[in-house]
Amino acid sequence: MAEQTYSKTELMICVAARLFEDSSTCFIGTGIPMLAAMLAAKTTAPNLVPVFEFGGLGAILEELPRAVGEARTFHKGLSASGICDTMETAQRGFIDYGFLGGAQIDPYGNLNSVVIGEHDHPKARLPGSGGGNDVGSLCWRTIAIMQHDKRRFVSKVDFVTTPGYLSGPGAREAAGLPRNSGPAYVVSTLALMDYDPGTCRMRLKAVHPGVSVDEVLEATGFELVVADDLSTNPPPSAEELRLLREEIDPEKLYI
Amino acid sequence: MAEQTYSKTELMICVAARLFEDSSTCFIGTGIPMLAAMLAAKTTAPNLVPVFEFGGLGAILEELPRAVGEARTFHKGLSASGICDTMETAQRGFIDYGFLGGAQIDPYGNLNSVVIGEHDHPKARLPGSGGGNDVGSLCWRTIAIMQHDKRRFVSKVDFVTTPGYLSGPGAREAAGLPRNSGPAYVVSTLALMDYDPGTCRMRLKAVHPGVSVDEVLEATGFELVVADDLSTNPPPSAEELRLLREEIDPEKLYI
Amino acid sequence: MNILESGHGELIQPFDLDEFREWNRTHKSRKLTDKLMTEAEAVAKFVYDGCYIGTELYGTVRCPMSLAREVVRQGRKELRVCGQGVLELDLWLAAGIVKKLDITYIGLEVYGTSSALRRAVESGQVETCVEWSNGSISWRMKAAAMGVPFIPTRAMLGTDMIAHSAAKVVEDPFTGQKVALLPALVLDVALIHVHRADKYGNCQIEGITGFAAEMARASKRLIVSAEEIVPTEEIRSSPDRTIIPYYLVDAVVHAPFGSYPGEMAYVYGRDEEGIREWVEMSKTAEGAQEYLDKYVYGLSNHQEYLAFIGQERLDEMVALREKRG
Amino acid sequence: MNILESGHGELIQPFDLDEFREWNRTHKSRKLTDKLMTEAEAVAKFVYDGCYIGTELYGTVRCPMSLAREVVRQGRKELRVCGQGVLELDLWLAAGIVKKLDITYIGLEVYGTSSALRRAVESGQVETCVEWSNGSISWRMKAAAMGVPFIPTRAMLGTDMIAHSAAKVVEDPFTGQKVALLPALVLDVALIHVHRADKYGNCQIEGITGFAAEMARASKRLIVSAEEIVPTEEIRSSPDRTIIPYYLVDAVVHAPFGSYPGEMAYVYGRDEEGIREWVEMSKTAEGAQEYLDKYVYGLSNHQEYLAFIGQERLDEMVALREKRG
Repeated sequence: MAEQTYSKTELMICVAARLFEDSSTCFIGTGIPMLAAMLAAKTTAPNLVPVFEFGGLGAILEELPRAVGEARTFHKGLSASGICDTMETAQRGFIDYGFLGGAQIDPYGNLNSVVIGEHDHPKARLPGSGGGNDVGSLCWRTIAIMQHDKRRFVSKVDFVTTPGYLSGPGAREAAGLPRNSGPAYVVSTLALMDYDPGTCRMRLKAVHPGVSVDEVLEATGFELVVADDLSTNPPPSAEELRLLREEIDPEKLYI
Repeated sequence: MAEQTYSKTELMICVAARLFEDSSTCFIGTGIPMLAAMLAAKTTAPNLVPVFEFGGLGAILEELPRAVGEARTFHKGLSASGICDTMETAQRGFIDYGFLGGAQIDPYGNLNSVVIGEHDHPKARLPGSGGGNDVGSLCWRTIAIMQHDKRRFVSKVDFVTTPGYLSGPGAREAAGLPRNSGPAYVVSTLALMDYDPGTCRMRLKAVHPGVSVDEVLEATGFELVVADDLSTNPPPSAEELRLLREEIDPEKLYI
Repeated sequence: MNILESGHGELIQPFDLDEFREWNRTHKSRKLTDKLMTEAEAVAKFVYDGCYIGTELYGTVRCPMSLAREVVRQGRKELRVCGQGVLELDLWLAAGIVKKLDITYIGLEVYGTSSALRRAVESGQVETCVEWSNGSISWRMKAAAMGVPFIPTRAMLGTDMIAHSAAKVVEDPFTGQKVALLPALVLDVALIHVHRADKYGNCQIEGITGFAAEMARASKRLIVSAEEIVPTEEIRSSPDRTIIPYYLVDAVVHAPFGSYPGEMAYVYGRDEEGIREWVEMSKTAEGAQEYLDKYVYGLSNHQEYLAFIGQERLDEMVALREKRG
Repeated sequence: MNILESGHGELIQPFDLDEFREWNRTHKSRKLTDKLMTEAEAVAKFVYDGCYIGTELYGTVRCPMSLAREVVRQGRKELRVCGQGVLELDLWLAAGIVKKLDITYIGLEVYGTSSALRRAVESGQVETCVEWSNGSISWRMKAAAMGVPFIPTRAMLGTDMIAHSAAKVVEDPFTGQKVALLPALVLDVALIHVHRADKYGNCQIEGITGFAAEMARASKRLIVSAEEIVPTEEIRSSPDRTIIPYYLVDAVVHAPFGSYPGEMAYVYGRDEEGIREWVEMSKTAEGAQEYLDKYVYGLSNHQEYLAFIGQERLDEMVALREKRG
């Protein structure tokens, strides 16, 4: 089989898609998580239950949703309710995974999407938490999707918008956040990271094809532990690419 | 016009029906309040908005409901939701009147529907608050419907289930109950009572036809103030009786 | 936020939010699996002696009577029970299977007070009655449904209700306003009757929803009985009608006339005669026992019960129903 | 119940439950009265300078765009605004009419961050940003909708969100669990777009309900715009579809394509090209002004706006709609 070319975005989508656990409930946000969820549903997670924050649950993702509340988020869905019901479902422990983004992430997986600089006199005003804080607080596990560079992977975020492990082991529980919840993975443009269960610090788990460990460490603004069983993420398969290009995003909105 | 005979129940229903304010929202409980509401809607309060605690609002009362949650409580209604929405609507100040009952009432309009005797070793276990406490706490004004005798009109109820004016002026507000809310009337088998605005004590406002003031005072287990403008309740009109007997309760379930 | 008063009523069913979350993570599958079973199977599997159980809406309106009878039939005992009831909790009280009550209202509505309740409480057979209003018990479920430990309310205040409940009165830290805090209520088992469900447990209800949404979300185990089992496509064509999504549901029981002798909005009216029979017979312990023998112990399941009632009488109830529009 | 932490964010809209009750008693008629009026009449009557205002759902989904444009057109200013937004709050920010924000998310979703927000906040034109999550702001409205002063949540905890909000962290007096308390939010004015309403204001929504139920119940004035005005008989034939009952509503505006260029489930899809036009033009203050001149100031009402867009393009959006079933 001839080697195929693919974009960084396509690779990120594939790496993220493979993290979906079948028969799990997942909060899906706009953009890459939507593409990843659709790809997962068509490959390894046919019983995935997508959840969208404004009320859609169990939709059949035939067409790519473009916004978190639009009609495709409850297309042939099992339930179409409202944001309170959805967030409370998460608060009761019914949502297994949530996807998150942000402008900055720190070693404990805390995310910033509020401001760069001082809150009251910001260098840059960012969009705000949106559902991010809720998802990071209330889902069992979260997966962050990030551009990988030193301005984004920082030792301390300017504003903790969405809780990761906060200051480390036990900190979430001490703050009142749900027991045994917290970040699971980071999918970046360079690699896949998880968290060291002992220290709750981010750990390099698998580099993308053609990316060296040094490149990743170099692009990270804090000391990144490297997992003993470090591996390389398999490139997108021909079938994954076909699904992405022909069925999931034929209009090339994202890829 | 020849004088008509009527039952005590028919008279109570008519006296209660005349208290309905047009274009007001009213919590309606099972029994006499339902008959009174239907009579009011057909006479002096055509724009009455009946509210039933388990979710029916704005029903057209064509047939007498027999229970607070049954289909007639939302027959051609404007809204059919649930008990939380209804009680919260009251909590927000949207329900003007509520009808109440109980085994005992005291001079401040506090009602008991939990126990006779000690709570943990009762002489008689009564049904419990039901929606009574909520209605008495959250509606603007309440109207109690009572059998009139000394065992029921008592100086101190065995158990305060539903708040009237509690211990007197200012007591509701001090307890945290909504400002300017409280009991308005008592319709009994003998008379119509209201409350003295200065003392919040029950006051004899109008006796039923053929009932003397002494009879009422004799049947009341506490000192009942007599209003300066004491009057006599008009007997049921021929039209009221016709409506009750032919249109409202033709099966004679209650009358 | 000062605590001004604490009810001394027993918190019959203590709660732990993280434990509830763990339960929902490990015991409630997100997979669409066929949960169809009979009343007997569902009760055998999920209702156990001593469990904390509740029913919705109440005993003459959209009430899970076929399930309530099966609980009696299988001899479950020492139940801890919440809520209001007309026929269903009255049956349980008469059968002597209730140990503790978070009570709001148990009575026969227009037909008066409940003799079964009086006998059970006054004899001490029911050990504890903790007092709540209809609103309060619903809000307690709503708190659990929201995944929070309590909900404030302005009801209950100033009365003896607070003292004989497990509520607390506090000062609102934002305004200083006094409010009552109602502790979240997580049921071990809930029984809810609906108009239609698919085999996975996605449920729709016509008309008022009572407290079905809240109770379904506040329970560790949920047995749903439905007038009608529909294909999932019907659910998917109107997802905005789903009151109870499948992942909350543990068992789906097909129970036509499941609320009889109570009513089901738009499907059948209630049987006054059938209700009056209980009202009369339950006045004495002996009469109640006779009723139970006749309608519960003497019939082995809901199908036999319906056959015993007879199609003609059921048809009459259908004729009595409220019609849409 | 100890207060462990208090946010120092401004409580932009302080609340008083008894005052809200009095308002609902005296300003909200229980009578069925005809409330039909135009966008211009509704905004002139109920939206005032400095008022605390919010919109639902958000700016590309079931959003009251015709009302949002009219607020700009009438030159309302110094608005205090809550919530998330894509097009509608972005327009307001670009028009310079927002003074304070209870912000959750303002951005362009897939099209990136909001330049209008950046300019308005970084220049100091928006004086205050108080931070909330989408869940938190909805729960704040839910608290008001319930008529209680606060609602607990397990979100917000442990982050900088608490400090920059007006929430408080307390110990739950029942279990000792730490929770955040969110203060009730009562809006002066809410704008909600629905699928259909009768002239009295009884409203139905198809598909997800976002936070329409909560916001409608948490507002002193409520302007509803509807794709379709239906006879009350239609409401009365399905009372279980009423999301917003009439007594909450102050004005009913008939606004077909009221959410355009956003979408309306089952009615029309969204106009990517129309949205991209704003995305591009709003990158600079001048471009944003040009957009406002073209689509808001230059057109005198929603009818002119629709004529300007053209029936052909609107028909395309109808063709794009999600279909039921």
